[in-house]
Amino acid sequence: MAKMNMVQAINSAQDVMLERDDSVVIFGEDVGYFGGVFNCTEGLQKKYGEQRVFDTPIAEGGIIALAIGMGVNEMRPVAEIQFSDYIYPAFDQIVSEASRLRYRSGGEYWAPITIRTPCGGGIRGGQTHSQSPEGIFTHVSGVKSIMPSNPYDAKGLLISAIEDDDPTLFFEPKRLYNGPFFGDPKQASQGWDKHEKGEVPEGYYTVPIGKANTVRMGHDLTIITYGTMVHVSLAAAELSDYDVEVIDLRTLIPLDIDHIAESVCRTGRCIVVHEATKTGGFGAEILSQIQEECFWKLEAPIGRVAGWDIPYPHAFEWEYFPGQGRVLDAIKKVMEG
Amino acid sequence: MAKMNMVQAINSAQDVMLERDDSVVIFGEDVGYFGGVFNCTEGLQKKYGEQRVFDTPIAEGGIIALAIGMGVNEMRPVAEIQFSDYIYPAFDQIVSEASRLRYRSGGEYWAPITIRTPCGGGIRGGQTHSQSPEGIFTHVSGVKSIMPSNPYDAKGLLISAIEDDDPTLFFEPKRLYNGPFFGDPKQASQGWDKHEKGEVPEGYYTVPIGKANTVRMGHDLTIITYGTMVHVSLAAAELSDYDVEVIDLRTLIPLDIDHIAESVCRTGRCIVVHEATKTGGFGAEILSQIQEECFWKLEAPIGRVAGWDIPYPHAFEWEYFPGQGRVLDAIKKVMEG
Amino acid sequence: MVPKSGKNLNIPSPRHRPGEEPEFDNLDIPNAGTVSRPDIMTDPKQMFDYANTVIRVLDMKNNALGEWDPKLSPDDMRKGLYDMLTTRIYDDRMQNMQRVGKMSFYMKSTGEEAVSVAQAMALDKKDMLFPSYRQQGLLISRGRDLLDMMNHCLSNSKDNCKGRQLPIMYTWRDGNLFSISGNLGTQFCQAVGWAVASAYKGEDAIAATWVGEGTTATSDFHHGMTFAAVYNAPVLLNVVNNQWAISSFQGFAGGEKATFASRAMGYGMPGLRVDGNDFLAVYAVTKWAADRARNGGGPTLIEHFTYRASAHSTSDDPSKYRPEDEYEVWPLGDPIERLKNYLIEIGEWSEERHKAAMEEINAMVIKKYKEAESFGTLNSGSRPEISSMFDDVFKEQPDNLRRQRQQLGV
Amino acid sequence: MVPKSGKNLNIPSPRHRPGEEPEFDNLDIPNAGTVSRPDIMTDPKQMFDYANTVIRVLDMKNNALGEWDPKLSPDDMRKGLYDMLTTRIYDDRMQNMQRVGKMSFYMKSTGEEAVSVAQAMALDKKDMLFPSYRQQGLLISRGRDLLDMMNHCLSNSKDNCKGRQLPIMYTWRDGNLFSISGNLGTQFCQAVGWAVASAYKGEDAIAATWVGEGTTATSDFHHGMTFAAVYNAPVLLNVVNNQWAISSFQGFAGGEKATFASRAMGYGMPGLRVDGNDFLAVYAVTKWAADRARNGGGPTLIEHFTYRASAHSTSDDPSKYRPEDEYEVWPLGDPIERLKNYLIEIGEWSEERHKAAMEEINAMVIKKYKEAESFGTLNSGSRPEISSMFDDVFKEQPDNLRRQRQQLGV
Ligand SMILES: Cc1ncc(C[n+]2csc(CCOP(=O)(O)OP(=O)(O)O)c2C)c(N)n1
Ligand SMILES: Cc1ncc(C[n+]2csc(CCOP(=O)(O)OP(=O)(O)O)c2C)c(N)n1
Ligand SMILES: [Mg+2]
Ligand SMILES: [Mg+2]
Repeated sequence: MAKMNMVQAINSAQDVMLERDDSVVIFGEDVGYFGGVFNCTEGLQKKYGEQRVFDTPIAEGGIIALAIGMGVNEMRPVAEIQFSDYIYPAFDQIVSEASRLRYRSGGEYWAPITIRTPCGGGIRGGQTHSQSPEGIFTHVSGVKSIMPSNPYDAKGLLISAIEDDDPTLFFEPKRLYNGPFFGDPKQASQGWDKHEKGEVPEGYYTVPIGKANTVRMGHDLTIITYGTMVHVSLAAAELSDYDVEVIDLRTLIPLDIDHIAESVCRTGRCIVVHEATKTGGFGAEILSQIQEECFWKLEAPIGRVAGWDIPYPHAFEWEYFPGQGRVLDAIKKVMEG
Repeated sequence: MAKMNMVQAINSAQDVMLERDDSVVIFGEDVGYFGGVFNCTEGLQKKYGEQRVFDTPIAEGGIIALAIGMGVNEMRPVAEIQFSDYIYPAFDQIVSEASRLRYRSGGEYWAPITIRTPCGGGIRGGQTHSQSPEGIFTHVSGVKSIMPSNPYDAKGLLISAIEDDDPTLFFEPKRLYNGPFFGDPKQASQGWDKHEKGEVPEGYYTVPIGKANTVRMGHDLTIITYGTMVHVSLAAAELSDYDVEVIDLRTLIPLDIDHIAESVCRTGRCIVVHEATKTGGFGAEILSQIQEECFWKLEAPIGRVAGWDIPYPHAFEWEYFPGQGRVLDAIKKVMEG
Repeated sequence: MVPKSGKNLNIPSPRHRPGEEPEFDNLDIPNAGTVSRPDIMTDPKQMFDYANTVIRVLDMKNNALGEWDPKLSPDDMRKGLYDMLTTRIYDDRMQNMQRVGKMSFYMKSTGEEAVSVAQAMALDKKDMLFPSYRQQGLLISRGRDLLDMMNHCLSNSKDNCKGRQLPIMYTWRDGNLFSISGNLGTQFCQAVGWAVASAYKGEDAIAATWVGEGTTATSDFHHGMTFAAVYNAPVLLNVVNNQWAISSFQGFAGGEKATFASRAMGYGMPGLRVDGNDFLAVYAVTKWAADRARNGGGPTLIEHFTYRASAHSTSDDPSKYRPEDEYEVWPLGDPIERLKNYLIEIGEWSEERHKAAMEEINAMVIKKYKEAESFGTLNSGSRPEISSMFDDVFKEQPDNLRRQRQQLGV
Repeated sequence: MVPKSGKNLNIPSPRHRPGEEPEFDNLDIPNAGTVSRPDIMTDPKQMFDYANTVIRVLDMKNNALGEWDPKLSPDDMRKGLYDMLTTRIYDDRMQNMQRVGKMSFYMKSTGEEAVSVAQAMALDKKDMLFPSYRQQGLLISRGRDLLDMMNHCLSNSKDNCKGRQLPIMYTWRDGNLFSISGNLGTQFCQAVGWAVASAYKGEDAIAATWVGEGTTATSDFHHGMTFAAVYNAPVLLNVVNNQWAISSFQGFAGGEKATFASRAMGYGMPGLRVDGNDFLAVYAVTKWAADRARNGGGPTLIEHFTYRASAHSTSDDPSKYRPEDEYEVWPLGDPIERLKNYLIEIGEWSEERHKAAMEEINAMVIKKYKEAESFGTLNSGSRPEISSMFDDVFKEQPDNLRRQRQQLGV
């Protein structure tokens, strides 16, 4: 066991897989010599050589196409998209190609690729370094979407993703890289070293894809969330007068609806929380499935707390960000009507 | 008034706008001399000249970028994406650029562009000529999404879209081009000439963006739908033992939630129907908003009828397509539990 | 404010439109045998001219001329001729079957058979192919059973794509042929990825990929070129310039401004422009580029200068946008005729053998087709299992798909 | 199966890494004044050489030489010098203010000032500019009040972008400068669209756009090139080759295989490669291309061969990937020094005047900055109205945004 922050955990997962499997290669913009703009690949080129960890041209569509082609040639590429705001040029390759390849070829070809990409706001990145685009991909059949909330899960899930024979999107909430974030930028930031999920095995282990995790038990209400908002929701739960359960989805697709439904049917009340814009976000899908599964048990409308339906505005980052206050308001509303 | 099918109505809208406004130009793959693979621009190049209606290179991203640049230079471009399955290469230009331009520039620039694109299945097009990708765009702030279900609305909405100073996505359910489709491919197809919405004024008129339309009144249950599924839902409503109300959204973003909520709060039961894949589809958003607005009036879980979460399979088109039977099953389930 | 029509806006237009007399008189085409053949490791900077000419071996008088003559054995040439003929006859049959409603769609490669057949022959079987939808000759030359191809096109119970793809979007793993995409161009940079992996593994296999000239405008084309150049990938990047992209002539991809082969220059790779209707020339440039790639010389861009003799697809009516007889005046003739006449000229073939071969192929195609139909067509007979439509979205079926399958009752 | 490291895979690597002695000895740079100046309407096919050389006017001994000398008046050159100086001093000040926490982010253009300032001068005010984030000299040369630029960077109550954009992502409608995007390259083909509209309207204005050499790999670059070629758009397509894209040297964009200017050849447009640190040469090639475009000659690609002297941005530490002193041995020197020395050489400037100008600019920048701060910084003082964050998503605020605004209580 070692203390790791999320950057180190992600780095370690790649290190472990580069070591174990020669078919694993890592590439993306600035991931090679430099080690990535967030240091997630720091030292890996030096350790494994230029041919296994290398830079690419600035063409996200090309990066994913390269990964698909390599995957078809029996390799396991891990591609970094520098910011998830820049994943859109790769949209066609992800949606029409990686996600459809196994299906359209009758199972003869597939794309065992992992796409790592930092997402989310709270770092003063403005509208093009803060987006949470997962809700665009969760509508696409054939690609798995993962978003860890802590170093332990990040490493275990990333190893699972690399080993997975289907394409996986691995969203890294960049605000969590150095420590948990409770939604209040004025609060002194805290590192992962004091957090139990900052204890990370140095070697190989996995966290299974498709399994949600209850991170706080409660009787009154269930919060379903993922990524940065796990910590914000936990903080709000602490402050709340109610006994709140919090579920960290970890994987969005495939969704662990049984786990969710068990909780919501038990508490009878629910809030879905994410940082992405509200309309058409993945929260709507979670809400819909809960409504389908737990309708007769629901004692109040399911609440949604999300980013506003606007681009992430630079000067109003904290007005955009759905912080503890907004989660608390929602708890109150769902509990008290 | 004239009899028009949907192709003719769409053609007529463009004709009217080319005539009225010299800043309107039309371009896309094969839209010029040829008149478009679905004939939606037939005759327009001949009438208005090569400079106003012209072909483009096969680069959907370039087409939208071209439109944005022209829009910034005081024109009103109407760009065709030949099939909405091929809109993905333009994703970045639509999402990061057209949709964000007004916002990021503090209102100094905007993209008054219209993107026309045929969508939907039922024409044996296989997985790359059948998709309904609207649910990917309805999560994006800053772009309006429209999907008409008949010639009258198509023309009036398209004129509104062209005149709109915001970017609009105009989805054309290609299965409806020549006539309403009730979901049964074995049934003899019927033209628009016998349909009241096939009566279309020859000149200028508009149908407002953002307004839903109740196409069938009922007391027991409300179906919320759009595009091809309007007709399938109407047919199912006829067959059903219940008194079903059907709402044709016409515009997805901005969503006419007041209109929807009024109906569902009245009937107490609801089904959302679309052809796109279910998970993360726009139906989830509609369902979520209804749940938020009408929770205390709901007498049963809101049902969702949608395409399965798979690519549109060529040989199983009709097993994929959510036909009358699936709508009827859902009605039954929502009415009888 | 804006004038009724664009004042200074340049919109390309083709040489002729329906009703006009087609002619290609001033096309700049050198005589066969006049272009030199550089060493395979030549510096691309020295190769600009090869992108701006047309490399030809067979002249119109049935001679094979010049340095590019690959000196194929008569047996090899007869195999090429036979496979091109098979491709054409197969195409015709399948198109007819589409017309009578047995298939939803079809696309012929008529006039372009030399591109796929000669290239397949010039490559090794271990080389990986990433085609567009108009290189069925690749499968035929590599020996794919026509029955399998037909089963796919019919989406029947034996379709290896399990009924999921439009006809002609073949997949053939055992033949090292990638799954054909409906989205234009996407395979171009994927092929580069495959080639990069081959180099990484230190293997000898190379990749080859094809797009139409219209598809050069896609982002994938540029990505393929850029990534291939940067990583010096062992890959053949083919542009089949058949003059048309549905109704748009090649000027809408920039073909009036520069040749497609000359795109290579800006990426620092060789660009070769070849007479796409000349089996021997296509074979020779492909061999050159493959040898170069295998030798560590990296990628080559090849423009095949040819003509799409048929409609774009069964959904298309070309007489709406070009003179119906344009193909007949195409100055580079027909690839099958040219190879046939050459073989006859050198005494290795005859009209009789040709006729016999055609009959044999015809009979074989008809027989195969009957057999294929016995496994079902799109509208009748057996299909893949309905429940299989929920398979292969992921390697393992997730719960939501299992539930949806149950909901459908299959 | 797979070896521990890639066997035949070629990964580009830069000339030097931290700890190594930087040198650019064998860079192929011709002497100033040696490249001829073709007629503005020259056929691009004849212009290959211009893409593979470096067009230079100012030599390193302060002479202006050759056909490309634009023969600018001393007043114009002094304006150029003054604007370049202003750009540099402004950049330094803003970076410092970022360091002390007044701004979230900043990007300098140090070493590249000639590109933006000379180009702005060579274009007309009516010409529309679609820059990347590293051409602040365009605004300065066109007379944007530094106060407005600072207000934007501070996201304060006077920011014309209403606090929505990162610093340096300027918008300036009155100055015909487009809204700068954070997504690399997107402006390239948009500029072509603007130019196409200008041609359509029969207007005389042209468009100009800029990307870094790293950004040439994006699809937008290819789309811009293709669409500009096809419609013969009156547009200047600029590639600022400053050798680095964050930590990736230009080889990762293909720069080791061919010059970026030579990409033009494949699209049939002129490609000019110019010494980007030579104010006079940049001015001259820009004028050439602008005259050509206005004359109906269509697009030109210009590669500015320069060097990014500073860090990529305030988020970057270049000493992690290149020798810290690499800039000092850059063989093309510093654009400000070179123009300054030339003006002194011809007796139109002096060290004293230079010093005085710097002091004047410094004082002005400090004064403006104080004024800007009085309207707020990111962390203190006034901001735009909070409620304005819900504006401009659409022209009219839809109901969902009105409700969300109410929910936030603003
Ligand atoms: C991304 C994308 N855009 C548009 C289409 C529709 N489309 C299918 S084929 C075609 C023309 C392609 O022309 P070309 O590349 O020259 O190939 P050819 O058909 O001549 O072999 C078009 C526009 C598509 N399949 N994919
Ligand atoms: C589409 C996209 N991908 C990645 C990035 C992240 N990024 C910002 S600047 C940069 C390097 C750009 O280099 P270059 O084009 O050479 O311009 P320079 O910074 O040298 O002026 C990268 C990769 C981005 N902004 N947009
Ligand atoms: Mg073609
Ligand atoms: Mg650069």
